[in-house]
Amino acid sequence: MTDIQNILRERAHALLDEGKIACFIGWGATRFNERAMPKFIFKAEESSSLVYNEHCLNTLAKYTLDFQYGAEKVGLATRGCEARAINRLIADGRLSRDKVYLLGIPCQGMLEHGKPADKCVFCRHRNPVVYDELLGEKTIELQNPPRFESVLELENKSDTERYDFWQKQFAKCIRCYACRNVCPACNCLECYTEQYRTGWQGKQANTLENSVFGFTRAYHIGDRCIECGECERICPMEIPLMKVNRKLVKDVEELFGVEESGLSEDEIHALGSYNKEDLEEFM
Amino acid sequence: MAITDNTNFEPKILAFCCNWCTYTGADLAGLNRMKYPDNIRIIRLPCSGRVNPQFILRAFQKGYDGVLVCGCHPGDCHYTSGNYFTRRRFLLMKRLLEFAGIERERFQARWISGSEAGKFRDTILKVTEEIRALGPNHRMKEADIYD
Amino acid sequence: MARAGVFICHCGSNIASVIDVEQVAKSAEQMTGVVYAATNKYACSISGQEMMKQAIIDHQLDRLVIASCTPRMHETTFRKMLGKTSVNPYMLEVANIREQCSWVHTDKEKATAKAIDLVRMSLAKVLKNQPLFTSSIPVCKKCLVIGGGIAGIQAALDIADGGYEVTLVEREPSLGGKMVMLDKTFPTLDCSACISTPKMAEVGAHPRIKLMSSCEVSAVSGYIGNFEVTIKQNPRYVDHDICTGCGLCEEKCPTKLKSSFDQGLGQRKAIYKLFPQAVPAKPVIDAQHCTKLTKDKCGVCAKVCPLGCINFADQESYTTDTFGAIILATGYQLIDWGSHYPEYGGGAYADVISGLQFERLVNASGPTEGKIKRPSDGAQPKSVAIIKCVGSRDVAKAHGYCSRACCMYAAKHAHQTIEKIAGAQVYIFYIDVRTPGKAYEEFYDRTREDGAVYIRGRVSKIYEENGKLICKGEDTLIGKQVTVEVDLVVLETAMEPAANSGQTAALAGVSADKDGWLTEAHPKLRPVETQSAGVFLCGTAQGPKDIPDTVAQASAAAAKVLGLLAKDELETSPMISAVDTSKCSGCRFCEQVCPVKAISMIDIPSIYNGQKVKRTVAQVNSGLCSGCGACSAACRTGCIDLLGFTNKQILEEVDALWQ
Amino acid sequence: MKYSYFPGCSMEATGIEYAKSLNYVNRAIGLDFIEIEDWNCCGATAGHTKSHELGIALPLRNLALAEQQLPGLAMAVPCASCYSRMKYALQAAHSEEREKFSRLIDMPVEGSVEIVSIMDIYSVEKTKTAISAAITKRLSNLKIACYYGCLYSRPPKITMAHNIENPQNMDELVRLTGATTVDWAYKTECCGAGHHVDIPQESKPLLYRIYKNARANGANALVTACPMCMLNLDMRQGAVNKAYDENFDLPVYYLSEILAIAMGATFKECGVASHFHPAKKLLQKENETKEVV
Repeated sequence: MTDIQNILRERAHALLDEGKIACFIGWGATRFNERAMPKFIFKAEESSSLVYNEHCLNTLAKYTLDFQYGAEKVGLATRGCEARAINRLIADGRLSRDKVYLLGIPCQGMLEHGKPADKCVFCRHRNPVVYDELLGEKTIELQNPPRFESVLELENKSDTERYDFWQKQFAKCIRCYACRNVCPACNCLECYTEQYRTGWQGKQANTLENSVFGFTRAYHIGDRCIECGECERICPMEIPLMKVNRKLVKDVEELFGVEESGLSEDEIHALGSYNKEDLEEFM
Repeated sequence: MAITDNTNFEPKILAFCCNWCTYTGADLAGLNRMKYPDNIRIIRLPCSGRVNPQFILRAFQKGYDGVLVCGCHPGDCHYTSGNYFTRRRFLLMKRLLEFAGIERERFQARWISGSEAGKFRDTILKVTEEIRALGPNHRMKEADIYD
Repeated sequence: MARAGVFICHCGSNIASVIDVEQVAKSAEQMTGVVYAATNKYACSISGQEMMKQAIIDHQLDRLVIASCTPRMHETTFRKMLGKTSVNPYMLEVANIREQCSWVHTDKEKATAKAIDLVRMSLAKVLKNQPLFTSSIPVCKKCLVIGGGIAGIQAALDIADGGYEVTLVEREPSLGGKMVMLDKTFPTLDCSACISTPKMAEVGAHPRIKLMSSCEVSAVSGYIGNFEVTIKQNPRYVDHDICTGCGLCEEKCPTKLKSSFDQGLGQRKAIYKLFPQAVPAKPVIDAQHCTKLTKDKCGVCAKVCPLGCINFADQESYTTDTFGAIILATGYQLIDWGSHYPEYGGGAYADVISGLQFERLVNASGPTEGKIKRPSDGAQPKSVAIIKCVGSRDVAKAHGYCSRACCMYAAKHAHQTIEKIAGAQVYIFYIDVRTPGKAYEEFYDRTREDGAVYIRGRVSKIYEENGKLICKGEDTLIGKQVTVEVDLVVLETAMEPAANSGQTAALAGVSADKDGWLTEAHPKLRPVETQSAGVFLCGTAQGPKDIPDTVAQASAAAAKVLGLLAKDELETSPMISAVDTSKCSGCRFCEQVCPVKAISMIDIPSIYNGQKVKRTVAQVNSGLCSGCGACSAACRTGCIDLLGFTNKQILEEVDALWQ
Repeated sequence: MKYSYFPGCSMEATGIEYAKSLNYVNRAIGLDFIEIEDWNCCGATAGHTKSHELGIALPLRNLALAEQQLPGLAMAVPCASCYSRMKYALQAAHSEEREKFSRLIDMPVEGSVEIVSIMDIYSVEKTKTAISAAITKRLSNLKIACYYGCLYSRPPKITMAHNIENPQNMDELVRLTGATTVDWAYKTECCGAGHHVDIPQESKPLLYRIYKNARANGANALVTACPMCMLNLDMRQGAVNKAYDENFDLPVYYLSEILAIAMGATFKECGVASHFHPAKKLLQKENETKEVV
């Protein structure tokens, strides 16, 4: 990892120095050893403050949106999750590929509280699926991590148990919208929750409105979720949001054969297309 | 959660019907003087493709005991492809609702053409009976959740 | 504050016998936003309408709920009525308390309660209605006809005679299509060329028809009344503006080729007119076979041309024009039977020919001057087998559909054979004989009386033995295998959509069915319209048919176009989608689900962090939008909305009973 | 090259000439057919007309044996009837019926064996070259109508044959011997072998039309690769001549016999000596033609 850290600093330095990018987004140290944070490098000489270690939990891609209208490119440390997020943003028309310069990093998985991070143990793309240059050798991908195990577990319960499970979870929600703000698929200019004129739903933080928000958000991203796990990681109330996201990912795969999202920048997501031979259960 | 006696329970069911097929089918049922339960309330829309799945959540939230989405048979859409998108949306939404703990009978989708008055009546009969048997919905319902 | 009026119709006793209409009116009066509620015996009658109009004046109503029969019945009536009042016609909702209440329920109390609910829902919606205004789009008074067969010719003539400009685009170097290849037409046996070539000439000379031969449509944009069409002119290598069609070049050209017009049975030159009566009556060069163009040798045509029309450097060129309407008359082709029927020799036997080849053989201006001769040795066949449904009604082999015209032209071929060859024996293998048409059955009867032997069954194998063609098949009426020895076999092959017709139609937003036939808007009630407003179809592009049906359909399409072009402006429905660009993220979801390609992306100026930027958002083409609302249901933000059925209106309708 | 080998019942009885000549050709070109141990009836005719289960289970057991004993080898099936049954079994092994049949035969079966006919095997480019090299005589007087029979191509959904009406691979092999092959119409039509015992009046016309068309197209002999067709065409030619007052003189050979003869085999070595219809004379004429250097 120190190798990658060194190359990362070197390349960020060179790219900034050559004026190829206006800013480089990577990770920097915090005052805690076991934490790293997003770091924005604007000057070549600051590149030495970049770090890359097993604590780089944040998926950085969504920050590129801040630079989408800039005259120059932005550099991005790009692991599997960042790469798919970039594809997501491009496919959703929010970003143009020529606005980003991607330094690909094969990832070994990160640690969270001393254990392999939840968002990494089910990861199927440790290597970036898109990049401009790749730092280091490609790593071996996890073979069929049991992504849907927890979904299956809940699916097999009774609907009363499922209902109670979610009501209990959403009772905790404080409607901080951190999940939405961090999500690369939640990239709408203005979220439906803010549309007070239409009044899609109430703003009160009560169990009902919270769960309506939770399920609506899940539906909105269901066919476009890149499974970066940021929503769940960031949730201050520890709501297992990936369980419902993965439920939809699983259904999209089973119903429409679209296995994963964010693998290419011109993909059409499952609900934006159809097949005349789709499953017919409404006859 | 209140426990209710189902015997005198009259469910309220909301149906979203497309103008060109199912709404026409419902009109034909009327024209033929077919009889079906009065529990259904229909919202007319141009196409089943107009039905935003969020409308379904809203209906449960407000108090409907069941929701039905109806459109033209695949291939018969007045706008050629609307119901193909409907099918995808609701295949997914139906599973999500079940995952959220809403009983599967509470949300249903059906293709009913403008000539299938009998099918319209039979669908309403069946759905009404299924939901009557389930009892009133309390899940995700505004009036029943107070915290 | 809204001032809604609620009117409950008795519909005689249709509603009032089940629903307590007075009770409904009383309840409605109490509802928020309602300033007046009343009942009426027949709301749709003149007196009913007058009563409502008066109430609008008396109570300064700004919107209406009319609880009556289905909106599919009288919504338009009531909108027209509102057009004569101060209330916008779209500030109206109709509660369906007849078809969906009084006629389907018997319990008066429950039905009345439901009717009140339905009024409440409609009221909730109408309170969120916004006035909508129809807009108008100008109509370009020109029509594009794609395809110069008999369908395209007929449609073009009808429209041009009606007084409007027509551009007729034909891929081949001449008008005529398939009909002009035929010898006689059933059941009257009039000469096909004799009745079609005058029409071709008429097109060529018509002051309001611009004929573009050797042309193809390469792009279509725009919408009804205003289609922008790009037409590709394929190189002809002959300047048709100067050429007089003297024919010297054709005479001197040394390269002889099989004539496609004669279905490979006759010959033509590398510089050629498709056939003698071609329109335009001027030659083109076949670039694939001209030795000047392929090997830079010869050039005789250029030397002999007295006017210097030959231009070997001719290139394809493009022109763009605007049209108010488009007619697709792209026609058909015959199935490549050889690749589907190896058991018929797959093309290895020269004397197994298609029906269209037979037409050329029997045609007086064909390669044999109308004498029926075997292609293999030029001998006169004494016995002929005609096999129907080759490629039709045969899903295992090719197509499941019936090609419709074959039963009749098989009978015609039998008749012609018997007439031209004394003592000829004709066998016709058939599945069914279908003769639905004026004087068709009589023609079939006559053919049988002529002596044609009809054998009900398919042919399983054709092979050559001792110079004869042996057809093995089954006579299903007696349940026996039959074998006939003949000199000539005519396969009545299936019609297929013309090559690339699907692509051309797709340019105009018209789809094709599983077999490739172009899809009409409604199979019964809108047979010549398509899902794309302003685009019409006719002839075999829409499905197999014979000449009378094709011509009738062409005239029908022309009538539709004349009706459209007669208008100076088109009124568009205001119930279409609209984008709130301030919220649109440009994710293209709406574009992906739009069935009529009405949504496109546009860059608009915007401010981001104090900086002027260009932002991509969706825009709706009001001419194309059909108002289905698929985009609206797809939009996560809710920034694209269907006017008349907005998210807000629908949510209010959902909420209405639970306030 | 090696193949697992399912001889089937004909090869040791009515089709002994086929077995002999195959053996001769295989030795000459270095092909190795390894017989499956404990093989059983392929289920043809009697089996599959009685019961679908029996008709599949019998050949499937042979497939399972081949998978077990000789994994990875394609299975050579010289008899067209066996070939057809094996193809049916293979299809069943790839369908949802696999488990049911696996239970019936009490053996695991994957359906991993490729089923190949003698034509398939000899048409492999390398093998074809070897055959060419081993041929020492040119049988240029032979004008052969290649008779493929019905079961190698039909039903196409089972056999996956590409060219049902006018197959060419046997013709190509026969032409290696210097013989000419004729274009004719009855390559894949039924010869009626299955019904010659119970309804001869329906089967005779089937044979008759084959001889007739072969002769009409100039053939002086027939070649086949199916022991059933061979038996039928060879043994009943006299009866057909009698019934139709004809004088067909069309000796019938196995494909492998023709190849073996061209490679220098004696009549005894390859089985031509034991045909019903006199078959030696035509070849003796051939033997007079000079040897190739």
